[in-house]
Amino acid sequence: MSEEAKMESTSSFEPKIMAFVCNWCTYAGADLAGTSRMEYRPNVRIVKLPCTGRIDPLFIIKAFENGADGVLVSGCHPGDCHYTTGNYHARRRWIAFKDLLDFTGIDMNRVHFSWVSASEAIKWVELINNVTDEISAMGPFMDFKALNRGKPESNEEK
Amino acid sequence: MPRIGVFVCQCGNNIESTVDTQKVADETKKLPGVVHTESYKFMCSSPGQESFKKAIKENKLDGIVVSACSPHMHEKTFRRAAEAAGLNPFQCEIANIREQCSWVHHDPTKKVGTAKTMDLTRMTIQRLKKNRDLTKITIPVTKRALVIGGGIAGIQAALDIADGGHEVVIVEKEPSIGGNMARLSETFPTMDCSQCILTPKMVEAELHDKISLYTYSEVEKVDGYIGNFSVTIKKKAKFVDESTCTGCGECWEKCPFKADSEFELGLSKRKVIYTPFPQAVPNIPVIDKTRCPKILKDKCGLCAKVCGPQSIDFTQEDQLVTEEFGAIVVATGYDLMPKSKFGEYGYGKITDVISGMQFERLASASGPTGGAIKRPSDGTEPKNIVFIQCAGSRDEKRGVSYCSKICCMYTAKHTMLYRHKVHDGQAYVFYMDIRSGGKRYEEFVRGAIEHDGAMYLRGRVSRVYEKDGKIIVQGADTLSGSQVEIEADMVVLATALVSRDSATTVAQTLGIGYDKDKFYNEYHPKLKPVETVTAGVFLAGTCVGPMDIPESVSQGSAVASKTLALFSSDKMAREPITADVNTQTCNACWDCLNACPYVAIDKTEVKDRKGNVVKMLATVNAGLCQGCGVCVCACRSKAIDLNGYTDEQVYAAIATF
Amino acid sequence: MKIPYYPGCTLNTVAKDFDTSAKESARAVGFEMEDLEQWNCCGASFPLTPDNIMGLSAPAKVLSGAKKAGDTLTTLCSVCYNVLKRTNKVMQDDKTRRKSVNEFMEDDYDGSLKIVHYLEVLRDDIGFAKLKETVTKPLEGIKAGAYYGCMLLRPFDDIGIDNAEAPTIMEDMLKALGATPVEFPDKIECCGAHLAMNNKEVVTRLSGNVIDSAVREGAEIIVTTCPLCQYNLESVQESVGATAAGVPIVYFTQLLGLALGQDIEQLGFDANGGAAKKYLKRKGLL
Amino acid sequence: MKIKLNKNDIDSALIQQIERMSGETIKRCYQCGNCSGGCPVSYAMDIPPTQVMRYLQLGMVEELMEANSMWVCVGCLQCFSRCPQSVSVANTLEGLRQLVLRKGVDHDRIEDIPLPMLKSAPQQAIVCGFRKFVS
Repeated sequence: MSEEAKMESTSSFEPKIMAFVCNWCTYAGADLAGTSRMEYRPNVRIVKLPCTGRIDPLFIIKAFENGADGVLVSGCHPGDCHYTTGNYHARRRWIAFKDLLDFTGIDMNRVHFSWVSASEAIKWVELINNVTDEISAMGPFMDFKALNRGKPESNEEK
Repeated sequence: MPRIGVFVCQCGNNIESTVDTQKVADETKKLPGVVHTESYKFMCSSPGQESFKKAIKENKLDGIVVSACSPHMHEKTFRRAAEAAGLNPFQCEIANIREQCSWVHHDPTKKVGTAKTMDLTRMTIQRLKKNRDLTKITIPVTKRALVIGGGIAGIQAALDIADGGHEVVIVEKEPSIGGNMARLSETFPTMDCSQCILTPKMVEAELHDKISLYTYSEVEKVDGYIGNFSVTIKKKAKFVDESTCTGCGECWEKCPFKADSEFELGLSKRKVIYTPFPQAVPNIPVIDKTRCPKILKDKCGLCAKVCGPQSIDFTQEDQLVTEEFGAIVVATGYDLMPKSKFGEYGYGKITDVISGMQFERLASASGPTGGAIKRPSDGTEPKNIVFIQCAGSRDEKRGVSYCSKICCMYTAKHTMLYRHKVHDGQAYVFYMDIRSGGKRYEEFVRGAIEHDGAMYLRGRVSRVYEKDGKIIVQGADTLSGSQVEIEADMVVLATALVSRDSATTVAQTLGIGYDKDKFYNEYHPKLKPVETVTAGVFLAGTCVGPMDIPESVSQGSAVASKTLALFSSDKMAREPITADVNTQTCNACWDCLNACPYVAIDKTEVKDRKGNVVKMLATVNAGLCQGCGVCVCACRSKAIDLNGYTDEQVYAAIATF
Repeated sequence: MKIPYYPGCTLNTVAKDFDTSAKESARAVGFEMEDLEQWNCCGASFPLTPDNIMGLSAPAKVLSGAKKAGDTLTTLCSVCYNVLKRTNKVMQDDKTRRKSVNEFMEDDYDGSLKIVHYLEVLRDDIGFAKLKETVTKPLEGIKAGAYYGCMLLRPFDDIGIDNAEAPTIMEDMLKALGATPVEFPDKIECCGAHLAMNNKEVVTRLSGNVIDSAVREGAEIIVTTCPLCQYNLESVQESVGATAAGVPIVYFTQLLGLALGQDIEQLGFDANGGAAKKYLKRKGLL
Repeated sequence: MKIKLNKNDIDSALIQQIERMSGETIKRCYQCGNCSGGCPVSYAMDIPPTQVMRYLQLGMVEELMEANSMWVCVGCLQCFSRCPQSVSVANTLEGLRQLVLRKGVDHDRIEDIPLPMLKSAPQQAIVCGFRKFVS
């Protein structure tokens, strides 16, 4: 398939991806991608939290419920947490939560967990592009859409 | 109904080139609760700020979204402006549409950028609707500093803080302050005598009316938080009454029992009642209770008999004191890797294989040989001396992976001192790289080679052994590519500088982090080199990593300036991003307490009118809380929330995704 | 106590004395060395290139055979010990290589065997204190230099029998026998090993250094754990200086057997050009 | 001697093959010289151990193939034992030896070994010698 044709076929579906990132590493890494004028796929919407340790697993489920096709969680590398151990809590919680998520019927390939430091703009760009491609290939996540009724003033622009 | 204003910044062309800001403003205006929107060329400029404030007042806005650059850039700017316009600053939020939108999506039709900007702005608006007014936290500050460690870094910090007008306590575990520097003979690159420059500082610290010395003491426990630490210090029994002792020396003169001197690193003996070295500060002896026959089996007691002021008190016991401090300076210094680590270098078995620090004592005028270089084994003058650098340093396998940084310089110094004292002697130095980055350092090393005749060999020593009364040093000179063998009389190992044995215990007591080599972690290695993640606890000197005297002193002064800044007002303010406990739903499971990295959660008793405890509650100490939010997720009953990042706020943002 | 034992080629032939004296001594202190029923050569060198699967298969074959005889395997020769212990570690830790070797052998060996040197049995299972009690003829006045060589000690992470820079296991044993161990710096240096085949000059120099170093420090007899060390040291006797020439080079088990009261004729001191016998006679032990 | 450096030599397939065979990372060597200092046969080598590693870092395999270093190394592991970077020059030299032997080129001919030696030497010396010198 030619590059153009590829673009064609994937552009038909633009996935919505929600990213929960920590303020100190990944958010700053994403900022650096900006100041370095790198380019990446526009499908991600970032929700900034102080630390990955603040990320409640319910946030992820809520994101799917509200139309996300994929979710990304990213924070400081193990050992580099601004709050010393927050990311370890996140990691541990994630390991336990994975099975639960699987049980609820969410394909685990729709949820990505990564470490991106404040200097890893390139890693951030690659991560977003890869995740976007992967989720695109999987198609829209429909299972929870029915749950989300009576949503307030939402995305009429889309 | 809220009255929200949305300000979309064009950032010149930075945002405008890929985002139709006017369209964003127009569309956003349609959202419920939004009463004012505008697009502006430079929101952060002075006119931008002015119109921003004006719009807030004119439209009676109670919430602001600025869609502009990263909050890391201008969140403070806009919050300050909102506050100036009469708003609670925490009712102003930033949507990051530059770093995370216009700069990373280069679509010239502006379709992509505009759509994403709309999303980001809308999410921020929804989040803002759930914002609460927050007020900055103010905490009182106890203007009194604790310095742990009385080496040169600690002394410098204490003097500078005391000169700034605040009380300082130095806690030192040895009987005298002075630290490792007190052991050194001369110091590079100026070759001034260590004692000559250090002793005046030690005396100054002793005489300073704002400084108290707690020698022979250790920190047991630290409670509290920045500005309000409560520290328990163990004052070990000296068996000498400090208030009456005159330091005349009669007791240690007469004491009949000896032990290896710790200060002299086993090169000479000290008495059982002793001061570690003649210039000790305070000049008050202590009794080594593990060796004193009077204490062990009630025999002797000669010191008490000869003591004029009757200062000896065999009944003294360790004493615990608790004192309040506003800041803590950690300056606990370093240890040296023990010689016994080096099997191939004689295992610490060959008496005349000594460490660099032992060489310092041999070269020191106040040392065991009065400054003459003599072999510990037989007291003869070594005519061939080999210095082995990187003994344990840069040796991932059996030592430490890092460079100890100071050895290149002090070894060059040793060769000079040696040549100055043994004119017909030859010094050899095995080195891997000469690291002499520092003012006049390279010239110093060249001096050792060119003027003082040190033979530098680029290579590592494989083995040191004894043969016919000589020490055979077998190594390589990689520059000529050959094996080298030297018949030496003495070998000096530049043993690696390592963290203190007690480093981890002290770190745990203080709640600060350490690296794989157990050196303490700075808050930021470049921009906050003397701060730690625990607010109010500062670091100075070699407890952070290898450094030389000038650096240690600079750090001592640096922490003093941090401490003085903290002490500059009676109260300190900080961001109110802290956790809060809902007293109604907390079921006291203490999961939060276990999760909190800052020990910021306390168990609080709730009492009825009669004073009976009716239940227990978790409460957050806002002074200690750093706002990470780990406790929020740990809480099973959802009784904790994080101000500024509440569940409500996050869910609101997600809901409009 | 019976311990399966791998003799190896050399101990079955030119170093038979090493083998028999060890077995006799074992009986005296209370264990039995039981020859593996079937065994092959270990390859006499551990393949230093990790991709050399062929080199691993011979020792692995020995190991898998030995596993059928018990959980422990003991050896005497330093080289066998080194090869078997390192191979065993590969079989234990390295899944990929384990798989290839097992496929090649059509076997399923997992590296669960424990490889111990005879000296370890003495030190860890019998104990030198107990050994001392068993001694019937204390080796008083014997100044013995314990020569370790390479294969018994290195690499430390794989072998770990003793400190690789300053081992004492043989000295401790010699003390238990009543002898006076003599420390000498070259006790952990190489003898030249297989270079005996084509580089006499190197062997003469290295083995000469070892003898010289031992004698200089006062050793009157040198004790080894390796037939090749013994051979090399013995073979350069003429080339070393006058004082060092003629110093007997014996296996540690020969002195062990002597101290435990074995018949001198069975200990095979003859094989050493008679030097050992003369020395022991001079010391009043014969 | 003048060395002309180019990326192809430094990064050559041969260097990668030597790394693969020996299991050693050539760049880990930081040229401290400890191996040359402790090697018992360093004196007899055309290129001593530290320089063996340096030659490989520079991609100069040809020079090493012509030198006697690989045939003189006894494999006593003193180099590895004391190497601060855990590099085994012995393994690397074995890799070079294997490069030759695996092509079926013998370093020693069995006929050349003196008969008395074959008769009296311990079997292990002969077995080991064959493995090190004969393809």
